[in-house]
Amino acid sequence: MSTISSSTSTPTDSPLLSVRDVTKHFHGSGAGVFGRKGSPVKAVDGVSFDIASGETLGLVGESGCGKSTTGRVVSKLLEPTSGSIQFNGRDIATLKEREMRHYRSEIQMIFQDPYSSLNPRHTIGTIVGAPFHIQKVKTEGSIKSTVQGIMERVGLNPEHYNRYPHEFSGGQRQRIGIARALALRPKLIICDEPVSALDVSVQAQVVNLLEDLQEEFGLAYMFIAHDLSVVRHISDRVAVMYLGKVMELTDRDTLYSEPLHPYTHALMSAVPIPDVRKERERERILLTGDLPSPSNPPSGCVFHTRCPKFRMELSDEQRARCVGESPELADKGPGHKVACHFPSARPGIKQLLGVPTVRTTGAAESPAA
Amino acid sequence: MSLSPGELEVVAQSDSLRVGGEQRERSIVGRSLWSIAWRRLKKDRVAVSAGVVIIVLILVAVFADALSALYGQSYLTQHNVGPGSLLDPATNMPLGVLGGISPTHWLGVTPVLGEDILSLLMFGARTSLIISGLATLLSLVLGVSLGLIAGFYRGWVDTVISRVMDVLLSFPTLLLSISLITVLSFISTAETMRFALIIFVLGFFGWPYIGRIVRGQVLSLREKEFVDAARSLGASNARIMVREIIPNLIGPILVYTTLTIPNNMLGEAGLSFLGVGVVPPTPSWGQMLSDAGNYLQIDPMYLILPGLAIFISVLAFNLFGDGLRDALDPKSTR
Amino acid sequence: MVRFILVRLLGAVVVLWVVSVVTFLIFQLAPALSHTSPVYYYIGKIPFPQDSIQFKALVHRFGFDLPLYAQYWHFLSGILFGQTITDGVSTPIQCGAPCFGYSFRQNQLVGTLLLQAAPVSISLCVGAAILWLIGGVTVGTFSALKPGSFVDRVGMTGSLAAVSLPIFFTGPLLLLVFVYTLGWLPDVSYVPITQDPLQWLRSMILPWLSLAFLYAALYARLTRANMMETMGEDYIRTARAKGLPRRAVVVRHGLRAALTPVVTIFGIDIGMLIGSTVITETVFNLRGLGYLSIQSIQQQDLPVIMGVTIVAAVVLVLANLIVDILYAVIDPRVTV
Amino acid sequence: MSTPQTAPAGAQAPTSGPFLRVEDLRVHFPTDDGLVKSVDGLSFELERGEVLGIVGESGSGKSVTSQAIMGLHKGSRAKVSGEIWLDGHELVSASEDEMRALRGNDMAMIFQDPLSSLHPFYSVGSQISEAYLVHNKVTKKQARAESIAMLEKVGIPNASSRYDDFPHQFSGGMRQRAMIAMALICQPKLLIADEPTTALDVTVQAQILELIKSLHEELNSAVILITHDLGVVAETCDKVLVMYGGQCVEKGQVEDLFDRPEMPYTWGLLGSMPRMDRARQARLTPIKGQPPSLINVPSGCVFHARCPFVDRVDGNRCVTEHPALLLATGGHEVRCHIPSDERLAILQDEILPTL
Amino acid sequence: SGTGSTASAGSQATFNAAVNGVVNPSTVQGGTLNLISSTDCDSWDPARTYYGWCWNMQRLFTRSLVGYSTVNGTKPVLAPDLATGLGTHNADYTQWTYTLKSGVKFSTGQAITPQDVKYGIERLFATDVINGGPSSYFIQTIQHPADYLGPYKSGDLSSIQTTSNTITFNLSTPYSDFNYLMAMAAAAPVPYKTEGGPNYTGANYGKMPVASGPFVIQSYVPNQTVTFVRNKYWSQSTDTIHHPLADKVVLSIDSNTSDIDSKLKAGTADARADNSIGSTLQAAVLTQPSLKKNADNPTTAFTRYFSVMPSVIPNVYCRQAIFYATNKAALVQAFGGTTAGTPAGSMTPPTIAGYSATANMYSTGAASTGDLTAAKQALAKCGQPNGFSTTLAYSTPSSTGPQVFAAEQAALARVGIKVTPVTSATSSYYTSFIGSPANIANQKIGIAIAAWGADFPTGYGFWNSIANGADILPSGNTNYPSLNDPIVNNILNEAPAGKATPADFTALDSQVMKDAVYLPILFGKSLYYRNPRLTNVTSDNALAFGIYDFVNVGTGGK
Ligand SMILES: Nc1ncnc2c1ncn2[C@@H]1O[C@H](COP(=O)(O)OP(=O)(O)OP(=O)(O)O)[C@@H](O)[C@H]1O
Ligand SMILES: Nc1ncnc2c1ncn2[C@@H]1O[C@H](COP(=O)(O)OP(=O)(O)OP(=O)(O)O)[C@@H](O)[C@H]1O
Ligand SMILES: [Mg+2]
Ligand SMILES: [Mg+2]
Repeated sequence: MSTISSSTSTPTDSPLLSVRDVTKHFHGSGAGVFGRKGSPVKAVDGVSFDIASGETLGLVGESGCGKSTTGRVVSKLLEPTSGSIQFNGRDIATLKEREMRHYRSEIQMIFQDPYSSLNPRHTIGTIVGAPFHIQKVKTEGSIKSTVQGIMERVGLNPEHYNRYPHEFSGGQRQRIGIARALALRPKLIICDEPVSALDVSVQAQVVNLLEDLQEEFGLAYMFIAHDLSVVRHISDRVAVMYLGKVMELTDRDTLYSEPLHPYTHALMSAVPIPDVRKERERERILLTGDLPSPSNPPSGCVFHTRCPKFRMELSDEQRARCVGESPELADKGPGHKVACHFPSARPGIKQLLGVPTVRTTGAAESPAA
Repeated sequence: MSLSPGELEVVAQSDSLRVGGEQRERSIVGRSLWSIAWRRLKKDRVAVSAGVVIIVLILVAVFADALSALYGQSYLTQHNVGPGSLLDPATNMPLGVLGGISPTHWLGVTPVLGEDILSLLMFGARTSLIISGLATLLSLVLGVSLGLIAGFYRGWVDTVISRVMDVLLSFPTLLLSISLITVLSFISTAETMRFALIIFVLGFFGWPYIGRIVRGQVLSLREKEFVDAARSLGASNARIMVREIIPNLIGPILVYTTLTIPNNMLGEAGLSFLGVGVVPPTPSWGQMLSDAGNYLQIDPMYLILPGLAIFISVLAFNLFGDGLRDALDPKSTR
Repeated sequence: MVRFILVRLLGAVVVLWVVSVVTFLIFQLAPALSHTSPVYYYIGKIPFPQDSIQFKALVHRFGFDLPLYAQYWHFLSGILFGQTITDGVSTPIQCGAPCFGYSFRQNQLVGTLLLQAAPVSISLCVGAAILWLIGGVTVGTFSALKPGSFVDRVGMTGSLAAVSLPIFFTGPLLLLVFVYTLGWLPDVSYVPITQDPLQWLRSMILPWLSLAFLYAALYARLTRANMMETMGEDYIRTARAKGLPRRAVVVRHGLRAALTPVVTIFGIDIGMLIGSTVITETVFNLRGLGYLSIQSIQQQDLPVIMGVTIVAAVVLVLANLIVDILYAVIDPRVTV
Repeated sequence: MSTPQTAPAGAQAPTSGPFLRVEDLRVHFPTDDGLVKSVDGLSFELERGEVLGIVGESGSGKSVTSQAIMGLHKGSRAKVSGEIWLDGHELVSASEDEMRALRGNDMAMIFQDPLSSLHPFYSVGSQISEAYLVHNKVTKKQARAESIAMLEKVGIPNASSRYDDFPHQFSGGMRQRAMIAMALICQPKLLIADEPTTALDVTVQAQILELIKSLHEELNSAVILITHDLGVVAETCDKVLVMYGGQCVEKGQVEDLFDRPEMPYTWGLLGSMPRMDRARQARLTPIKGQPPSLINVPSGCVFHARCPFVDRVDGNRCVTEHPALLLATGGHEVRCHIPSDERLAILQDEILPTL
Repeated sequence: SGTGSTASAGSQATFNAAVNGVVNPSTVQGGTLNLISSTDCDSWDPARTYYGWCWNMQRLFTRSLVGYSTVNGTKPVLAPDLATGLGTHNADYTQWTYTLKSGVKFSTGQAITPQDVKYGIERLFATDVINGGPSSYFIQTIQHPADYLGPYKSGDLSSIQTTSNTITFNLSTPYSDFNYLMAMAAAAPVPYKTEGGPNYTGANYGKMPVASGPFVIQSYVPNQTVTFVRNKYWSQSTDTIHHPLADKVVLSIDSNTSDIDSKLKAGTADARADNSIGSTLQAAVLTQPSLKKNADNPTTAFTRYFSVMPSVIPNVYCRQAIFYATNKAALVQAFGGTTAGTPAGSMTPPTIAGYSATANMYSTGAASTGDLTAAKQALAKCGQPNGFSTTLAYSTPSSTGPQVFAAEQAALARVGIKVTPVTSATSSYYTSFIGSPANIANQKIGIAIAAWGADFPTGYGFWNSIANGADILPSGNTNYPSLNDPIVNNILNEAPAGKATPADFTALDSQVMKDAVYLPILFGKSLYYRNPRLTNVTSDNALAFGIYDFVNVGTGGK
């Protein structure tokens, strides 16, 4: 029934999106004429990654590490302070106005908050139809029928065309947001924590929908989340961010079976697992202290102040390196990039993750951890 | 007497139905926020009565000529000399009880001139509404547009506009208003000019209040993700302001309007009371009160009637605005 | 903090400067628009043709033969450094900074007129402010604690009614009832507190009441709204969960937070009020700053108008400044 | 009022009956649109030293329950009925004054959003001291010392210098630690934590959960931990109570419930979560439909509209008949019409393989 | 001798008893007279005072060469005061000589010399310092160098010659009414050069003027109180005009008229010094005989009129139409009713030569409500049979202005003349609003409310300022309609030379009326209230609209 034909994106050798060394610094709003200019907030500090057509890149990290900012820079909501972004082989900084408009329609966003991302004063029809109006795109048939087609595709009742967002549940609203992002049939959708605000049961509906749409339209996703489980579920490759930098970037299976960065270890070990026995037996790496301020990041490796390895395992010379020298995001295995001077696998983690399915059908059958 | 910005903040959150509350709201499917507000408003008997009073007031103001013709008295007719005089020839005060209330002059007549008070009050309503309405409109236009621009563009534009608002807010406005009106009446003292001046003064010194509210609202609205959504679709700033932000300001603007009109009514009456407002023959309630002060002890009805007219109209607007705010406020409990 | 105060002070100076320029210009407009010399605004009727030596002598005496900026500077420098007022005959009057000049209509230093008027306005405003703060906050708090209750309904309907009652209606009404009909109070004429405190009280009670009535209503509503919002805050729940007595929850946690904006608005209101009690002072025939201002505006007594306007602006700007500093002191989240 | 703390960990309270017993608790809110039955007939028991996890989706009545225990609905329009026995005191009928004496002292609470739950105008330390001062006759100085000790215990570095900091000067994790310090300063016998970690990052969440666990062991208090994360329950709790639509649909010991969940809703919850510790599922299995209205509570089983197994019950009973909370295998209780053995069969054959 | 008043007959307190007679004649000395007024005087410097009631107050403490021995009734009588007789003049009235009494002293104890009198008048020329007051009469009359700016800047004025006891004025123009100028307070002596001491000279003299009359200002708080006590250097033996009885006179200023009313009623104030009583007391007085007997309603030598501007309404018939259509009865009401005045048929008030009770060129009907037929005829002649539109100016704030406007608007509407209001602040109304012919033309002011009272009660005194085409000023003009009629000018130019007869003023009056620029409304009346305890009360019609002549009022010793 869908009026949307399948995607026409042409696979090329070059990745769909290529982000190189992008930084984004925010300068405090200052206190007027006499305001002291504080040091800038380095929200994103030299981030590079690629996204291929039809691929999902997961972006995880703690709150404030710059995930959203990265997404916004890519979607052109923010201008990068430096670095280059190439889309389909073209540097988007050089795009002309018309090309820019086209770019806008090729990259879309889905937002975290299903409440604030929909204008409460607009009907669903207006919201989902807005892309056509803004981009002045002609549709086969009326905009209304096209919009209703999209609504149906994302599992909304097309009869709800004239309803207002507040009449919908969080999950439904997120579908509306997805429908809007889908309208112009983009090649890449940046999902900024699209399921974080939803209950688990609803979260699963939305995750499934996103997967279905990817398959149907050959979409690429940049999937921002802080829930490692969800990221694992949906992503092909995953980037772990900390304080504006990518710490580790590799394909999903490698990351979740053999993470190399101590920060990734800490993150993974902190995720509670709905399995009583595993929970009680697993090793937990607790980070100490707070996240440093991104306006005044630590020298050298930005993680060293909280790094358990730095604290407990490294020698003084090694530590000096962590403090003095910022590690490159370099290949430490095939397609496994890590920004750490002393990366290593960690048995406890490995044993927790990536091991084949364990059936917990009964206590007795559960293998000893 | 200005509206405190805090009073309006409540309205601002009208859309942020919280996650928990949403579960409950969902059972009421099929109503827009406006229809919910409307339904609540309809249930609010006080607000409805106030609304009725306002409508009556507006009708009276609009049809003052017809009504006073129907009633058979014109405020332009004086009953102060000759056989038809309704005044005590010695004291110039209305004959009869309660300021000369009679079947032909339902609310009596004024001292000295013997003009019909009811008809004066009806035309006074027109004066009051025209001035307060247009002054409010002026504040709205200035306040909304400048507040919107300041909040939306931020940066130096915001700094400039905010400073201007600060400066205006630390002006001794009443003094300057009086001075301005006094001085500018040299240009022309035509009635329309007077009206324009009063409207200008009330409206111009009033816009920073709405400007601040709107700016605050816009500052938070522009951070809402739906604005990002529009922007990521390539919407222009103008489109974002007009299509995305303004519709969300309607609630506070509406409430502000209903609460500013009575303020401006009081403002007009106050200026007229001080003798720098509307001048005769244009009737004004404030002017009547000022005149009545001279006969306070002899003819208190002359004070009480226009006083009540102001009181009832202002109260009606205040009650209605209050009801409207409650109706638009999802957190209000009634 | 010091930096903040300095920056704000600088801002205040700018505001005051703008006010002085605007006022000055407004009254340059008057003669310009009426095609007359500003001299008329200093002394009134002049029965001499404008080309007579009598007229020119006058123009010269008041400096109206100087360019506009020089006249403004004369005015400004008077405020900044003081000036000497002389008719060239009698002992010159030394008018120290801030000197607002001399009223030739009233034959007095503007400063003297202001000083005479200020106590009246201050008596009026401070007295009324105390009444309305106590009344408004009490009513508002009780209303907020039991929303929808009888107290709340009466309080809120009453206050809405009160804000709808202009002083130029309530004032005469109070006079009519308490002075002319019941005779409980003397007909108002201000008596300085230093002269006879009781009489001062009796003379001020009606103005206080009518002013306080209006503002108390606003404050009751403001307090109620803030209090309701505060009482719904999570930290109030925390306070209750700690087992704090209700009084402590309401006063220490609720009111403390709810009153912060009230206090700041209070400061600004008083600041605003002192220069704008025109109507109250007119109704009750108090010769305060408001009365002085309307009187001088009607007489177009330029020096006095400038003086009153600037004093009103100074008070307002200072009030704003104090409020901002106070805010930073009260609310630790505000850093200055 | 408070009984001296003599009972060893895990022992029965000296009084007859459990330490906390909630019996048929109902909390109803009259509103414009009708009566919101936020909690409807909830019962459970808890001993000292135990941690009870309450899970359920948003709006299922978790917070309302915890507030009912704290007596925080007193003075509002909420209609609370049923019984809550805490250490021999009945709380539903207790007066606000009686409750006040218990709050903070015998039972304490930690809230989800620590920033908004702390008063912005008072220093963190003074807010903790305040909690101590209401229940203990000590000088301010002693209270301060006590508070600093408590702050240190919850892992605030430089506690004595941070005592005078204001909440906004603390990071999220530190605020939550401060909240915990405030809750625990009077050594309450019951601690209720309402989503204490939802607003926090995983790494911080891990720290906080660790802290709650260790302190609860130290104080031997009973803990109610409200969360919607089953992982947190598995990690922290001894008992679980699954809430749905204001009712308890399943409760029991944590191992038992995770090993053999029997209620279709619980299945749904587990099935819809992607899990990091298992092989990646191709697809998640969401619970279809929407949470129920608490005003027009569905007839019969509250979950029937979303339950994929309604057809396993004869005669439409799921829609017409409200199931009772019955004892199931392994000692936990389940509210479901599907016969117990059939439930186990479904679990084995259809549910576990998909998890 | 210190006895007898100059009044013809003493009488008991009845309504209007003080208008033509003396109420409660008495010679009992002592007591304090409590006066009250709503405003302070424009200045207490005799040279600068111009309010009528303040001239009346000046009578308390200043004397000039000439004064009024009778002030009540319609015929005030001039009499020598400091001088031994009225001035002697040459044939063409250009030189006037006065001889000073001996033994007259200032309140400082210094003797008053012709030098002091001369100095007082020289000060009037220092218009930049001594502004306000009636100085223009003196400047226009007394010979002086073109650049003479008073004693401070230009020193001695040689046209005034003094000897040890005489003073001679050389005028630049004949001036038969010179005695009246000398009877103004502005002509009072001021101590030569020293004035009131170093702090009270020049512009500041008014803060503590030196007294030559029976009282002296003891203390003065501007806008609050003025306290007068007896001048111990004044002696009754040198004075036939003032017969003071009270020891002390206190004038309190209270801007609240209802407060004034209640104080008068309660007797805490003896009389209002500046104006009619307020409407509250007025209503009580007029309805309660017990109060009414203590009230007076004298005519004030004040004509209220509309200035109908030929510059805006050039056609005389159109102006006449306004004259005919005006409803004077209603206007009288608007001004406050029958106690506020009687309809005026012509401009000249009863106290001035040329007055005729029957003069009424434009018939206004028996009830003074207007002659609409005549008005329509005039309109037809004017070529506007259906009326026209014009404006009416009045000042704000004013309690009567709006009402007068309303009344006139209603009256003119009867013949189709539409009137809209133009207003201005009181302070600029007479100086730059209707006092500026340019502004009148600019703002198209067709009609303006105004009032006029003579500064001294002669035909010339009444007319010259408002009708002489030679004295039209661009600002501060008092000839509002800019009347410039050769016939009128001629009579006014002849008059100072003593050539004008009462008949000439009758002719003048009718000529002005013919020009249809001055539309008389009413001859003003005021309503005053006296405390029954007051003795020797009589109206001062010479200087102050019938306000009581306070200098001679006694309080029965209390
Ligand atoms: N407009 C802005 N101005 C100043 N600083 C900003 C701005 N936007 C973001 N930041 C700062 O940049 C850093 C990264 O922010 P970002 O929103 O990208 O984090 P995030 O990883 O998405 O966090 P979260 O998980 O909380 O959404 C934060 O420290 C944030 O405070
Ligand atoms: N004061 C109230 N008035 C009316 N309804 C209320 C009130 N408080 C809570 N509710 C309703 O009661 C239901 C249960 O709310 P509760 O806060 O206990 O949910 P919760 O399980 O804690 O959800 P969450 O996970 O979102 O915190 C919700 O539907 C909520 O809307
Ligand atoms: Mg983010
Ligand atoms: Mg909750």
